[in-house]
Amino acid sequence: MEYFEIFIAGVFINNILLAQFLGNCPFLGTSKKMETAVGMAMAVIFVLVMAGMITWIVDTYLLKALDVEYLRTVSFILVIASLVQFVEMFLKKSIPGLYAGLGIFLPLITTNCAVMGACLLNISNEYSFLGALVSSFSYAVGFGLALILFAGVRERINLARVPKPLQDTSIALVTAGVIALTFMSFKGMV
Amino acid sequence: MIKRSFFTLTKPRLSYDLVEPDPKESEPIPIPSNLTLLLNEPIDNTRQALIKKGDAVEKGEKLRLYNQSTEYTISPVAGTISAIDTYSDDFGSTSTYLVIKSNQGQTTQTNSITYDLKDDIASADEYFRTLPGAPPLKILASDDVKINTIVITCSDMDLLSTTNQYITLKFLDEIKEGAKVLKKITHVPKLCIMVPESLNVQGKFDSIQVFKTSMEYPSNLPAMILKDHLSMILPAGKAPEDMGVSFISAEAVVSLANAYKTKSAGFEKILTVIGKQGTQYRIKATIGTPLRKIFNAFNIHINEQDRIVIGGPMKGFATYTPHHPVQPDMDTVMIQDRDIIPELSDNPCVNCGNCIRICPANVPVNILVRYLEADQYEEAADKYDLESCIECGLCAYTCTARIPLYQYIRLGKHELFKLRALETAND
Amino acid sequence: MTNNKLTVSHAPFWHDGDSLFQMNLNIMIATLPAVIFGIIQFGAPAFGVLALSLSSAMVWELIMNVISKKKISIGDLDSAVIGLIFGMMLPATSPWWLVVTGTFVAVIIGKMIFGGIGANPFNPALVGMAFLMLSWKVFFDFDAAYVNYEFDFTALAPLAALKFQGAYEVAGVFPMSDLIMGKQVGAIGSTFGLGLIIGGIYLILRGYIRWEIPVSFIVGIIVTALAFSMANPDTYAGPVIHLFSGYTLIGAFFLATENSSSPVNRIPMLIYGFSAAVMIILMRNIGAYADGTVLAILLLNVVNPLIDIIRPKALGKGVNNA
Amino acid sequence: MAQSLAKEFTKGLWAEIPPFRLVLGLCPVLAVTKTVENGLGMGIATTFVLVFSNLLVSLLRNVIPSKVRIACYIVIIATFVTIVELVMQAYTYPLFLKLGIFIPLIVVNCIVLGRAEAFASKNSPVMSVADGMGIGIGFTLSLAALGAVREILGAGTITIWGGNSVFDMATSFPGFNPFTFMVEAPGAFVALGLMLAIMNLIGEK
Amino acid sequence: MREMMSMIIVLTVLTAVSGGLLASVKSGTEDRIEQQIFKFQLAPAMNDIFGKVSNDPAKEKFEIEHEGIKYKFFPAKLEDGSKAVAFQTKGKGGYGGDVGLMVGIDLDSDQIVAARVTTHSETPGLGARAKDDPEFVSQFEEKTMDANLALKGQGGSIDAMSGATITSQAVTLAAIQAQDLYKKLKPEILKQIK
Ligand SMILES: Cc1cc2nc3c(=O)[nH]c(=O)nc-3n(C[C@H](O)[C@H](O)[C@H](O)COP(=O)(O)O)c2cc1C
Ligand SMILES: Cc1cc2nc3c(=O)[nH]c(=O)nc-3n(C[C@H](O)[C@H](O)[C@H](O)COP(=O)(O)O)c2cc1C
Ligand SMILES: Cc1cc2nc3c(=O)[nH]c(=O)nc-3n(C[C@H](O)[C@H](O)[C@H](O)COP(=O)(O)O)c2cc1C
Ligand SMILES: Cc1cc2nc3c(=O)[nH]c(=O)nc-3n(C[C@H](O)[C@H](O)[C@H](O)CO)c2cc1C
Ligand code: SF4
Ligand code: SF4
Ligand code: SF4
Ligand code: SF4
Ligand code: FES
Repeated sequence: MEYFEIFIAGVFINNILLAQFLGNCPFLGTSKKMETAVGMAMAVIFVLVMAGMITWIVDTYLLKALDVEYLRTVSFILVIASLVQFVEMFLKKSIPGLYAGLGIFLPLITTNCAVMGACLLNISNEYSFLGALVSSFSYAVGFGLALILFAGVRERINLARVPKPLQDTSIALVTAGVIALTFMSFKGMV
Repeated sequence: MIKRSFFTLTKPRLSYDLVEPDPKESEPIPIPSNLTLLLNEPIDNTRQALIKKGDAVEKGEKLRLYNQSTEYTISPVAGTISAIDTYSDDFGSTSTYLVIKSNQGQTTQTNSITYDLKDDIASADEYFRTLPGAPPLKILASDDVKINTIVITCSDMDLLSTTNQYITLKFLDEIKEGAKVLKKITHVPKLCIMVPESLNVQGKFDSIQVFKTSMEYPSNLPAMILKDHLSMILPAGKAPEDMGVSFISAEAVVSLANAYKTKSAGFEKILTVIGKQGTQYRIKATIGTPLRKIFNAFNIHINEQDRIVIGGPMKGFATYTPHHPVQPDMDTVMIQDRDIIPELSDNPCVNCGNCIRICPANVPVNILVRYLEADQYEEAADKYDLESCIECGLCAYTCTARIPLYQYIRLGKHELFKLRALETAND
Repeated sequence: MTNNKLTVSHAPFWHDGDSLFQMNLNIMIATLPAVIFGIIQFGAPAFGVLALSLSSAMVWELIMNVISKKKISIGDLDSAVIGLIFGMMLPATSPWWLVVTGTFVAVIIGKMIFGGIGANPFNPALVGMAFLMLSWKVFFDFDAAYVNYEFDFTALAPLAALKFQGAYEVAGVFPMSDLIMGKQVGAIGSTFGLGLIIGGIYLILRGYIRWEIPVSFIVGIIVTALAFSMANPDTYAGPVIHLFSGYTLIGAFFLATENSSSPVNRIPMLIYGFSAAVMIILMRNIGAYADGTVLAILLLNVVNPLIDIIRPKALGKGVNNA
Repeated sequence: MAQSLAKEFTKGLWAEIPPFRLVLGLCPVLAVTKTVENGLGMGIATTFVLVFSNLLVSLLRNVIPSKVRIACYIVIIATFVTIVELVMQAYTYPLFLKLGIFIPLIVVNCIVLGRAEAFASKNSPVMSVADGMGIGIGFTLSLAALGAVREILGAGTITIWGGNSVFDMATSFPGFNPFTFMVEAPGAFVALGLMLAIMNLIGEK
Repeated sequence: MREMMSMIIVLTVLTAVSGGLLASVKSGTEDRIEQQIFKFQLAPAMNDIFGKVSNDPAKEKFEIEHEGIKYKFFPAKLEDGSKAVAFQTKGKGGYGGDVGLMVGIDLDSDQIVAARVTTHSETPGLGARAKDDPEFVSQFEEKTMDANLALKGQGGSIDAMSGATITSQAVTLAAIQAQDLYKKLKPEILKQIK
């Protein structure tokens, strides 16, 4: 039940994009078309869960054990960057089909606040390993959900007669604002 | 214009008109001094034309522009060619029109040229493509498509039009005769005839399967006939001919029967003319007669901003001139007073969903129209079923935003066709 | 008759005569029972709020038309409907600046910047509402709004009372007949349940709203509220109070049905209406809000493009028996 | 030289001002601009990291092998980010609390890495510092401007430093009711979107 | 191979330098950070709860682990000589997330001395009143460990703040958790205080 709550909270209530403001660049950058949004969502779920686990282990058994928690930022970003590199290489060699789908999104993830942010949040929330795993997954799913919903709305907006100065990023931001507003629906539920 | 009824819980229903039970004879229009014929081939100034202004022509003479031309027309009168010029139709493609000045006085007496006919489809295609009713001989004769079913349509495709129903009531024997001719020259294994269910047809068709079609629009459109009566789903983007089915109008069958009997072509086209008040006239006019002559005969006044619609209210097209000639496939002409012309708009779709509820082909018109407006034709076809549309026009009829949806769709298909042609050319 | 200028337009040459003006006029007619009742119940201030709301919405659209040098589009009455429905959701005591700011947000941010009529991915009136409720929550406290009024019924906003005191305490305080007949405190156009239902049925019969959305919406409210109250009747109220108070009915007939932000296919419409209702009850029972209709419908507006993908296969798609 | 130096500096202030022209680094922009103070704080912290990482990357540009350059940049950036983090914790703790997780997240801010990769790795240290300063100040100004719009509409105040407002609508316009939406999360998106539209409108002319 | 070597060397040197630099900055700021955390996060609440104390709670703080979570306890000697302890719990389900509550409990009478909201992300003017306006949390004062600290709507004894039921609920949850924790850990707390 506790993990279920963590999951629901991570997807809806503390949605990493719409409530915590993490990962906005890929949110705006990959939501113009549904296909890219789905690809990015998948890539983030994949990397974020792995990053969440590895950084938790690094933090608990390395940083905390050695009492060098001030190296967290440095070590986490290195973990994420090398993880992404590694995943990219691995996929390219072993699962080229998946690589073709996710490949272009992987490099974007290194500099995606959502991944780094979720890893840091896991630590500051003092989750257990399982808790960190569930919460990483839920943040990733929440990211994917928000991205896909946004892409659905955006595909329609792209076909509408939006006034020139508002086209593209500007109207996308306003739309994202209203979507963030609607996610306030879930407030207080868990 | 049919108004929305007050209660509109269910989708609106539009019914085909039924011809009066014992229709009176059609009104003949005298042959005018000048007749205009259309040729579906553009003028090419680099080539030596076979015909030119001033040439004399015989009644029934086959006229072609060039030696290699596959398109031809048949002169309905003896006379001289007084003009050959370019004619632009919808979507900007060009063809040619000829004006033939008939030899005054002797027109009616002259007999048509008789042809040296064989009992095969090639021979029929040689002379009879432009018979009244425009039989699809070109397709039937083509080696590329294999037709195994021919459907004779005793009903008109569009609302208000009753030309073919009239012909069915008046010339049933000729239809039977023509069906035999068809069978003889085409050897198709299956011949069907579709008759509106409310039309009181006496007599039996032996060895011909009869479909009774619903009176509800658009059940007479080819895709609907295939679906309802032949259990075939027309794949998106395909024509009935691709599935081995060809449609031929009752009038064309009658013309074929007569043509085979006399070994010469006929030129008398029967039309339903709908006046401004909705009055129906049934007339018989020589192919090539300018519509103006018909209007004059019935005292129909065409004022500025009125509309002349060739074909019915749903699928027809408006012509820009009352000089437009009667053509072999022209079953209906409708004149609309400028006051009842419904206003169209450039509003965007408001997603009211009327089109979705009424579309017989389940096309997501509301989304499709957005892609068409944005000129994304490939996307429109791949994801939003542009090619599934059977062109009934119902969506535009009910559109709350009054978007000319049907026109968007036709244009979209045209553009898509061009795009695809370009792509295959590049490959 | 030679050089006639004929009208050359495209098929079809008939139209059923419907138009945006007709549609919007009918929506306004359908709101009349609830609106007139609201004016009678809450007096001149209610009329003032509605009039200001309707007119300011149209003025905002006009201003935007002029600034962007586009055709004047207020003639289709779309902004009038937005203004009217927006006004119906306000308490009669709303200050003028609240109304005008709200219609600005609704018309300009909710609709015009997306490209005007039909382009809005969210219900504009609800966008306006949500912005206001988030900013000036105090003005939407119906208990405080009507302190100077004398009513012949319990002057407590039913849903707020439910949230604050629990179902056990409010049991019997709000009889169903009172709620339906508008004997409750609430927004100008949202209290008279019967009037809203009559207006809604009128729109359904006239074909201006698709029955699937209100029906599934109401079913969703009843089913979910019932499930909660059966699980714990002391904490969670039954369906009656949920259905006939707050913005539920105006939501079912006038808000969730807004065309451009709702689905058009049958199954999606059913999912849409039902889910919006489930969200509303969740928000009321376990979420942070006393009502929740506004945000719940906006949330479903966001999901709309995704669920509206479910549609019957088009004729001849995916067949290759050629 | 001086001219191009000035150019590198000023381009960040208008022509390439992030996040309006360069739609990057949006997360801190959206998350911390509830007040002018937060915006300024975040901007200054980012500028510090930008300038020093640009400097170091530029100094080491001939030493770093190209294959591991991204890893090296990340180490350099992360080091400066951690320094900022520690210093802020020690000296401006309340501000640090408000900016929260977004201080460590400077490390993944695209602008910082983007500048290291696109500019500092190819230019002299002086130029790189100018570039870092320009972009950093531009970013700070944007954050402060967005913060100002949101704070004045949403809270009716302007807070520059230390949590005390230097301007309060409530005293100047007693009837003023703040439009709280603007300081709420969704307001950030809408405010940035509309400001972007206004920038586009000005840019068009 | 040379390239490989240079890559490894550069990276190692860089990380080593970075680590060293950070270690020195860290040790330079460590004490100050500790002070700041106490000063800004806990001291105001502690002051409000206990008033003047005759010891230094920050210095004497100790940790007890319970069900995997470490709680920090701050012992206090009050003006009147009685001993008390303050600690922080979190209430789930506020409007903007968890709400932190610091509760001071008198070790002799087992009554709540006072409670204050520490961390939250509630709406200013609504939920945030739980922190800014002590009226709501003052309801906890002098409550015993057996008192029902739930909201009245849920059968307890606490009035919710108007317009912020959900925040009120989160705060009461934190208080109930504090009761629980205290009851379970009292022996250990006494042991640590001596
Ligand atoms: C599409 C089309 C448009 C025509 N428009 C005209 C026209 O505007 N005026 C005209 O005199 N002839 C026009 N013609 C040619 C007429 O049909 C024909 O030459 C003309 O009416 C001569 O006939 P009349 O002398 O008996 O009137 C057109 C032909 C076609 C095919
Ligand atoms: C579109 C168009 C097409 C025309 N085509 C012809 C034509 O084919 N033959 C012709 O004699 N005159 C043609 N004209 C010129 C008119 O026919 C000329 O005004 C006509 O001779 C007037 O006499 P009408 O009223 O016979 O009946 C055309 C004019 C227009 C605008
Ligand atoms: C913008 C906004 C902010 C809110 N902030 C809070 C909050 O901080 N704490 C809270 O308990 N409820 C908050 N709510 C929810 C409502 O104030 C309240 O819970 C709900 O309307 C029930 O009202 P009641 O508690 O008076 O019965 C907020 C609602 C809105 C629209
Ligand atoms: C039943 C119905 C309800 C409507 N409700 C709203 C509404 O709540 N808010 C709004 O902005 N427009 C509303 N409209 C206006 C209408 O949707 C608008 O004219 C077009 O759909 C363009 O969005 C409504 C329309 C209909 C048919
Ligand atoms: S890294 Fe990707 S997501 Fe981040 S700013 Fe650059 S392009 Fe955008
Ligand atoms: S014309 Fe319209 S209604 Fe008819 S099939 Fe095509 S899309 Fe459907
Ligand atoms: S009928 Fe017209 S306005 Fe309505 S959904 Fe279809 S295209 Fe859109
Ligand atoms: S890390 Fe950079 S690119 Fe990625 S989201 Fe943050 S600011 Fe944008
Ligand atoms: S700043 Fe871009 S994803 Fe966070």
